[in-house]
Amino acid sequence: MNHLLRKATGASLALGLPALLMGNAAWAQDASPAESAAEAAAEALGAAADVVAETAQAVAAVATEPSLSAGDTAWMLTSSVLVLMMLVPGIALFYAGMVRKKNVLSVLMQSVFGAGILSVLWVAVGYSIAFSEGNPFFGGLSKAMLAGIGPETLSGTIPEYVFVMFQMTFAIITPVIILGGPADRMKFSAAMVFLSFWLVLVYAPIAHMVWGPGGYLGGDGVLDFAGGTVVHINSGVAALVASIMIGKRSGYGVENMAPHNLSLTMVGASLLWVGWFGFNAGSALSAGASAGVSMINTHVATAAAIVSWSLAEWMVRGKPSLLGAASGAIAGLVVITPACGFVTVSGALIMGLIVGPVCFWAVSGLKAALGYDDALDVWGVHGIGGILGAILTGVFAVAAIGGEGKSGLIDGNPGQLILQVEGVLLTLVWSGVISAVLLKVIDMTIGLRVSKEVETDGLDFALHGERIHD
Amino acid sequence: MNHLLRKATGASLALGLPALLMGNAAWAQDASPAESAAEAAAEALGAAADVVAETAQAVAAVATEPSLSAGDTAWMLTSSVLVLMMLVPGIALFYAGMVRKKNVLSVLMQSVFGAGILSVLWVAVGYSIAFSEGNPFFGGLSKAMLAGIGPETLSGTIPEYVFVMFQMTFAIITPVIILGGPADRMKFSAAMVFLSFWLVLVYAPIAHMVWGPGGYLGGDGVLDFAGGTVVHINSGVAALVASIMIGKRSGYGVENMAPHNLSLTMVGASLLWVGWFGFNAGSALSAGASAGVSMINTHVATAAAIVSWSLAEWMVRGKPSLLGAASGAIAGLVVITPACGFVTVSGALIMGLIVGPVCFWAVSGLKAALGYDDALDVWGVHGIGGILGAILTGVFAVAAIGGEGKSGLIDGNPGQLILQVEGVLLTLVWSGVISAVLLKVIDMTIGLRVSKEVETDGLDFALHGERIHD
Amino acid sequence: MNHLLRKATGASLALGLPALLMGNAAWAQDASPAESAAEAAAEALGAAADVVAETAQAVAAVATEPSLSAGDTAWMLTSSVLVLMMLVPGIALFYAGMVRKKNVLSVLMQSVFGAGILSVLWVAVGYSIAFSEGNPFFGGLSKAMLAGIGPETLSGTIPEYVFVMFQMTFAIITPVIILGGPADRMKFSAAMVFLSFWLVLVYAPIAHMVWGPGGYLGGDGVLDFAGGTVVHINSGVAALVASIMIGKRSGYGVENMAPHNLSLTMVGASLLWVGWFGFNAGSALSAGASAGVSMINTHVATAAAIVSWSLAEWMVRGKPSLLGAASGAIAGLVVITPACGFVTVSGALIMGLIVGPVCFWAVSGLKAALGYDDALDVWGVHGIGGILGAILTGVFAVAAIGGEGKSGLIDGNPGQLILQVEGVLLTLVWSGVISAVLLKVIDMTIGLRVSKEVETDGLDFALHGERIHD
Amino acid sequence: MKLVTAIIKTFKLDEVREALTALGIEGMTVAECKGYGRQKGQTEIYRGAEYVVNFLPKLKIELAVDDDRVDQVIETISQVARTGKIGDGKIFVLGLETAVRIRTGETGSDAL
Amino acid sequence: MKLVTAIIKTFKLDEVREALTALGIEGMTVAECKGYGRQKGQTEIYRGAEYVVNFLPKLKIELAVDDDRVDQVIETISQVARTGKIGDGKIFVLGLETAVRIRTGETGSDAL
Amino acid sequence: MKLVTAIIKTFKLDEVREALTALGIEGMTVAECKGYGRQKGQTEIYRGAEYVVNFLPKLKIELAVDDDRVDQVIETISQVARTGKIGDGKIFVLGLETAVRIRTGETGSDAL
Ligand SMILES: Nc1ncnc2c1ncn2[C@@H]1O[C@H](COP(=O)(O)OP(=O)(O)O)[C@@H](O)[C@H]1O
Ligand SMILES: Nc1ncnc2c1ncn2[C@@H]1O[C@H](COP(=O)(O)OP(=O)(O)O)[C@@H](O)[C@H]1O
Ligand SMILES: Nc1ncnc2c1ncn2[C@@H]1O[C@H](COP(=O)(O)OP(=O)(O)O)[C@@H](O)[C@H]1O
Repeated sequence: MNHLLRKATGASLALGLPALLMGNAAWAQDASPAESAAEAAAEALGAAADVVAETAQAVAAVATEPSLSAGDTAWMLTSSVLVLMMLVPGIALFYAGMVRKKNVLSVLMQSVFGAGILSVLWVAVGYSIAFSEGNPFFGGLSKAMLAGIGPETLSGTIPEYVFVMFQMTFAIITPVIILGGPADRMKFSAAMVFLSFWLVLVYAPIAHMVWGPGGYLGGDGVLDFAGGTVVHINSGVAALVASIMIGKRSGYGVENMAPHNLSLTMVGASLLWVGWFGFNAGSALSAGASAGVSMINTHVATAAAIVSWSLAEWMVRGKPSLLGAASGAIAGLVVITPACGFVTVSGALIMGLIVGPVCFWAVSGLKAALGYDDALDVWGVHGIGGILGAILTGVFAVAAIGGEGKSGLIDGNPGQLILQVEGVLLTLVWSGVISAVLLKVIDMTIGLRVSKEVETDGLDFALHGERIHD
Repeated sequence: MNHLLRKATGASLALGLPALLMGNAAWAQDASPAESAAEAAAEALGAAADVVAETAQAVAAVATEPSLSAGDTAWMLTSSVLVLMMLVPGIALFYAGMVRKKNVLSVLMQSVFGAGILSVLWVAVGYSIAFSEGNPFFGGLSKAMLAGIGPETLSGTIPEYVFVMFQMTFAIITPVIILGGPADRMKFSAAMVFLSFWLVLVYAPIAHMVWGPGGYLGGDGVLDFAGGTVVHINSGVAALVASIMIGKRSGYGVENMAPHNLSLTMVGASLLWVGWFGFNAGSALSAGASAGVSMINTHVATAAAIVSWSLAEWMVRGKPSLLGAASGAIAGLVVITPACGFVTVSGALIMGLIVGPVCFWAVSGLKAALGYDDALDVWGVHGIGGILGAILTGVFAVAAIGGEGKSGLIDGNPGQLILQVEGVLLTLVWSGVISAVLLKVIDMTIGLRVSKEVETDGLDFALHGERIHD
Repeated sequence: MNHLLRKATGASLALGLPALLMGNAAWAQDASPAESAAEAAAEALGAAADVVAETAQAVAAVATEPSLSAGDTAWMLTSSVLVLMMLVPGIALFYAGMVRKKNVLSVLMQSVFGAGILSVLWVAVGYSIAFSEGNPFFGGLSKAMLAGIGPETLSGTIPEYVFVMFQMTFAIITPVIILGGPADRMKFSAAMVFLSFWLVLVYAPIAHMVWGPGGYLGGDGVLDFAGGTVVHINSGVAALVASIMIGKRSGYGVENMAPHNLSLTMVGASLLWVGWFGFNAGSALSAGASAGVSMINTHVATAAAIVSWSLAEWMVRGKPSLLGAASGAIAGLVVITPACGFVTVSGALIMGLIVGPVCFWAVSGLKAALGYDDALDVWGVHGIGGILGAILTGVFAVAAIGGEGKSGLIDGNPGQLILQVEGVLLTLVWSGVISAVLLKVIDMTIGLRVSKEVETDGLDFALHGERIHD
Repeated sequence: MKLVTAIIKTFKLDEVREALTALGIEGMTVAECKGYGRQKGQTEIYRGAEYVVNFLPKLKIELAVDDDRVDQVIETISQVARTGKIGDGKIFVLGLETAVRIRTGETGSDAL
Repeated sequence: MKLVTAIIKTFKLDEVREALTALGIEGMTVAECKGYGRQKGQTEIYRGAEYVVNFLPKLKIELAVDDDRVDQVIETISQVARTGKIGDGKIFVLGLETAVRIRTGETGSDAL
Repeated sequence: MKLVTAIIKTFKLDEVREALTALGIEGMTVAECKGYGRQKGQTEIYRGAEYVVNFLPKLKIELAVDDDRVDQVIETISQVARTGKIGDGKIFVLGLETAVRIRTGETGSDAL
């Protein structure tokens, strides 16, 4: 904004200059001194008035056409870095610690290669589908290969390239989250093909619906500050579908499939927590009040969920576990994601306290009852936690935090709840159906699942030719 | 600051506009052309002068009543993230690598659950006790549950929520540091109860005394830029007390208690180092000159301490060890913490060179002589390093760096040394005594120490039901 | 951009000023009603003129001497932190995962102690040699021990201390990269002595030539946005020379030297990737358009190189490996380093696609053909990738991105290619020759290589008295 | 008494343990080991370099059993651990002179 | 000569080694192993799932000793390694036909 | 048949394996172990504390061989594994009553 203002000032001065000089010139001729002086003054002042009017316009323009803010840009650059860290090495380690040792490298490889291929696709078409004009469900291809964007193109107060980058980090972590469901038994090639199509056919459209120009859900008024719907429900349901369609791990329920090294999982969860501030507070797209409230809400909900999950486990199972605490942290982060810029700190605290026991039940009671093998509990944590978050956003949002019109049940707007449910359902159906179709097609062509022998030997050597030699 | 200035400019233009138009209108009536023109001009100019005066006032006001700075906020958001990373996974890994393998997960759990429960307590009462008005030793409860703070509330040039968040990260890492002392033998429940009370009764009051409004030590002029007293001496002495009161690890001095995996310790130390820039340069609370000097001082002292500890060990023991270098890094970070915004780069270099050998002696000579079992040397590094830092701050502080009145011995103010010693002593006594009382009460109620059997089997399985399967 | 605008504003005010003053002088003559009105007006104008004059001076001062930007500073503080994270623990882990388990701690120690000693040397003399005035090859010693720099000293829009710190992180990681070549067999003492002299005699001069005031290569117009030449070619060729001079690892080609734990390598590569945004986007030295384009280019090239390396390996070897994908990431980061602020996103994508197969060939075909034992492929990735990057920068640079005069072949400036080759050759010769001389002298004095027994037993215990007990 | 030592494929452990428990065998000791035999090693490739891993992961089970159960035990293990593919492993039987239960000091068959 | 093999609880190693050294036993070889016996396994719980770990960590000590020291060695180990709680472990004695010291080529008792 | 057990220095494994393969020995089983003997332990120092590591890493090779090859095998191992420095290790020979190849059920010499 600064430089527009300065431009305006500069212009007014520049315009004022000839007027003043003209005034001088008039005096120099002398005729009727007072008159001509007055005339000159009048002229000068008239010119000055014009200048002022112009400046006023320029200032008004500043309000509607924002300029680059170095502070906001600094924070968004940082946020992009933080969200990338959630994927490599964050979620990669979170997952790697929970699988058996023979599959560790394969899990890590999914994150690294996934980050590569999905980034390329995002730049090629994903960003355009999500964030260019189109219909309420899909954007167009006008920004394919980032057409029309240059270093000086702004998106709000930050370079659009930074916005593209920030959104890219969301777009590449979301598909990879899914792979926790069919972990330990999915072909690497099948997984990468699936993620690629899923990015284009599921992630980008849902992002468009929620955040894109003219998006269906955003237009309806569904609230999703940082991606509870777009990221967590979306990936959660896809993971559930994938887990069911690919079938259980061989030996499931019989063999010991204890997490091989929860230190890795703890490090991964920590980096997810740390990086999630980029995710949530970064979604404010600026370094101001909204980022501040998003950050503290994110932290408080996470802390509360650690405590509530651990206490629930302590009571039910007799011991509080590190995996429980780490899972609680993720559940808290998931639940607050759609809400962080809309709720009070107390609201965030309550949401965190609720999500802990709910997700603990989802990964133990619910999962056991239904019998699917969602290996790393993506549905139980991201799916259930995401749905809870979407709905509780409709409860706890208050206009005093999120601004005009961002009110939930407790702020006298029960209708928001219905909107939130609409968002949840549309996402469940869209992601669930398309994921199922994609998986079916892949299964019929290259096949989804590794052979039993490969599963027994471990994916690290069989698929990637490498082993951990420890 | 920028936008206030803009507001002022905008206002002056808005005010100037009618005056100028009025001038024009006067002309339109005609009467005595020259006169009225001149009068009008005079009026217009008078109005313009008023505007200029007002603007000047507004600009002056900007100086005294700060507004939100996106740049400062960006840095403080980042700093908060960095300090959180020091706890999860920073210090968790630093400690985990030094214990025996059977206790690794329990150490990690202390950090994760500790971060959860302490964050909740900080929001509930801790922040208020530390940073609201009260007496010189305790703040009040007026900000309990962050009452009265909203998204737009500022603290300096950043949202107060960001300040709360930044301070929260300090408040949750400090208690967890203590657990390195009684590591490998303390009950998880006892540890969490202890930390909770310690936060409220020790950390928050000491923070209030040093940094809070009307705080006793800060008011006296004790210098502690980023928490040498509040964080390191405070936790160091509590760890010493806890180590002594809980007793030595069974088999201490007989069994092999070699660190099980110093890779983890190195990663932890690295993340502490990286995150400490948020801690120290973040304590400038803005992204300007003070943050810059704090950052370079922090880095230089750390580098110097790595070199000096390693060389001391090389000379005394014949080999420079990774654990030595990592410990040197932490010692350097500790010693410069109170001083980083007050000393020159040369001062920081000297402080780093001094602290290496001193802490090396503390963890080997002193500890062996006195015979306590401070398992991970919290007293030797944070306690002794912190005391040294507090005192050397009183030596090396110069007004040219820290500003008016921040002078130490070499800047002609020997009295500062006495103040620094006062801060050290008050902290040692306050933290030492209250920690001892708390531990005694916990020991008499739920018990401090696990059974010998649990200690032998390892805390991971016994307390948390988990194991590393590697 | 900002400061240019300010300059314009200042200029217009400066020009307007005499006109106003002259006008006033004219009015001051002559008496009559109009006269007194005019007088009043004159006074008012005089007062206004004073204000304007003062403002003009202030603004003029701003134009020539840029002021601190909190946003830019926030980003540069963050960038410094990110680059430090590339060294500890980034590259330390990247390398540690590739060596045999008995040498892990020694690799980590090289990074930690190296960071310490090199930081001290950078502050002492390195920064001055690189960034103070001198001849085209060496700066002077006028800034030794950072003489003349204070908290308020600026470098562009950031405190010079922040610039020193940012550059320090480059200066300490570059030498440590070299040690991947002679890994597993170099004496710790020899390595540290070598790095110390190399910093002063190779790194600092090359940095001066490329980025320093009056530097030879920079003056010629060689393009190196973030250090492709200074960091990667420079360290790559030194590693090649060191690998050859120290000789092969004993048992090379016979014993199993498989990487012991690629999880560490993956974490290291991830942190390198994450931190590299500080490296590349930080090299814009501000939080604006240039940082934005550098960041997205860095990411896209990396993603593309992951894909292209992995696909090449998949085709040639039958399996895509995690080590391949991680190596591809590093190759992509290396190749885009000199180019990131000069090329389009499509250019970055193409550069990434090219570098993957090229470096894959370098570490397999080329290395096998020539038979040197560059243990961790520093030459193959940093050397070859760096050279490729330097040359492709000369191909893909376009003025629309990097600004006036930053054009390569595709932007109609084939001459840039020759300049780029000049930069490559000078660096190869300078670094190669001085490294060889240094290594020879060290070999003749303290010796370069550990004994066969130490090599067999492992460096961890033999050199540092420590072991991993897992 | 005999000491029966069986080298088996790692994923067969649980099945073998269960089959032996079904026989009434109440104790055994297992250790990780690496085997070299007719089963070919595997080649890992890291960047350019190939490393042939000659030794493959196996498990070694040791059971002290009374003489009269040896045949039954051998039979059981060799059936359950068999996949029919190369590398299934071996069973070795050694004479066991004494066995002592540390907890009680019992010796001989009582100690098993 | 006999080869005495003892399966013991892991934390008893140092005590056993010291007691044997006191007897004049100058060498032994130790390996990690996992035991299955009357001592019940432990249940770990991860999120919803329970995993029973049937095999518990033990250490196996192997000592080659002259015939006349066997009883003494058995006696010592079984006393020192005894906690009286289930899972203390076993001692097995096997006949040892030859022993060779690789460094010198000495055989028999001289090799120990 | 005999069961030849050799405790060797870790870095000698590949040489020993090659030498045995040259003899026509087609199979063996290796396990990591730690040895205590005349070779002194090593002292590690962490901050102030010294820890003497009494047990040094070794490898244990087990080979089932026909009686007539035992001497040759002992000879080969003891030559190849010898460095002449203390700690080179031992070879123990035990009587082997039966050997079974799990894959086929073959017994005796055929099983090796
Ligand atoms: N002579 C031997 N002595 C000891 N162990 C052996 C011997 N021969 C084979 N083994 C073990 O048995 C395993 C399987 O042997 P291998 O020859 O590969 O297959 P198979 O038993 O199916 O013929 C080997 O990996 C090794 O652990
Ligand atoms: N028949 C056996 N053969 C080999 N090892 C055995 C046998 N029975 C027990 N063990 C080993 O001895 C250990 C202790 O045995 P267990 O039955 O649990 O207790 P206890 O020896 O006190 O009766 C087991 O963990 C296992 O390693
Ligand atoms: N009596 C023994 N029983 C079993 N293993 C032994 C015995 N004595 C030595 N060893 C093994 O042999 C290794 C080498 O023995 P040591 O006495 O150190 O050297 P050397 O064999 O050269 O005399 C030891 O580390 C240990 O593993």
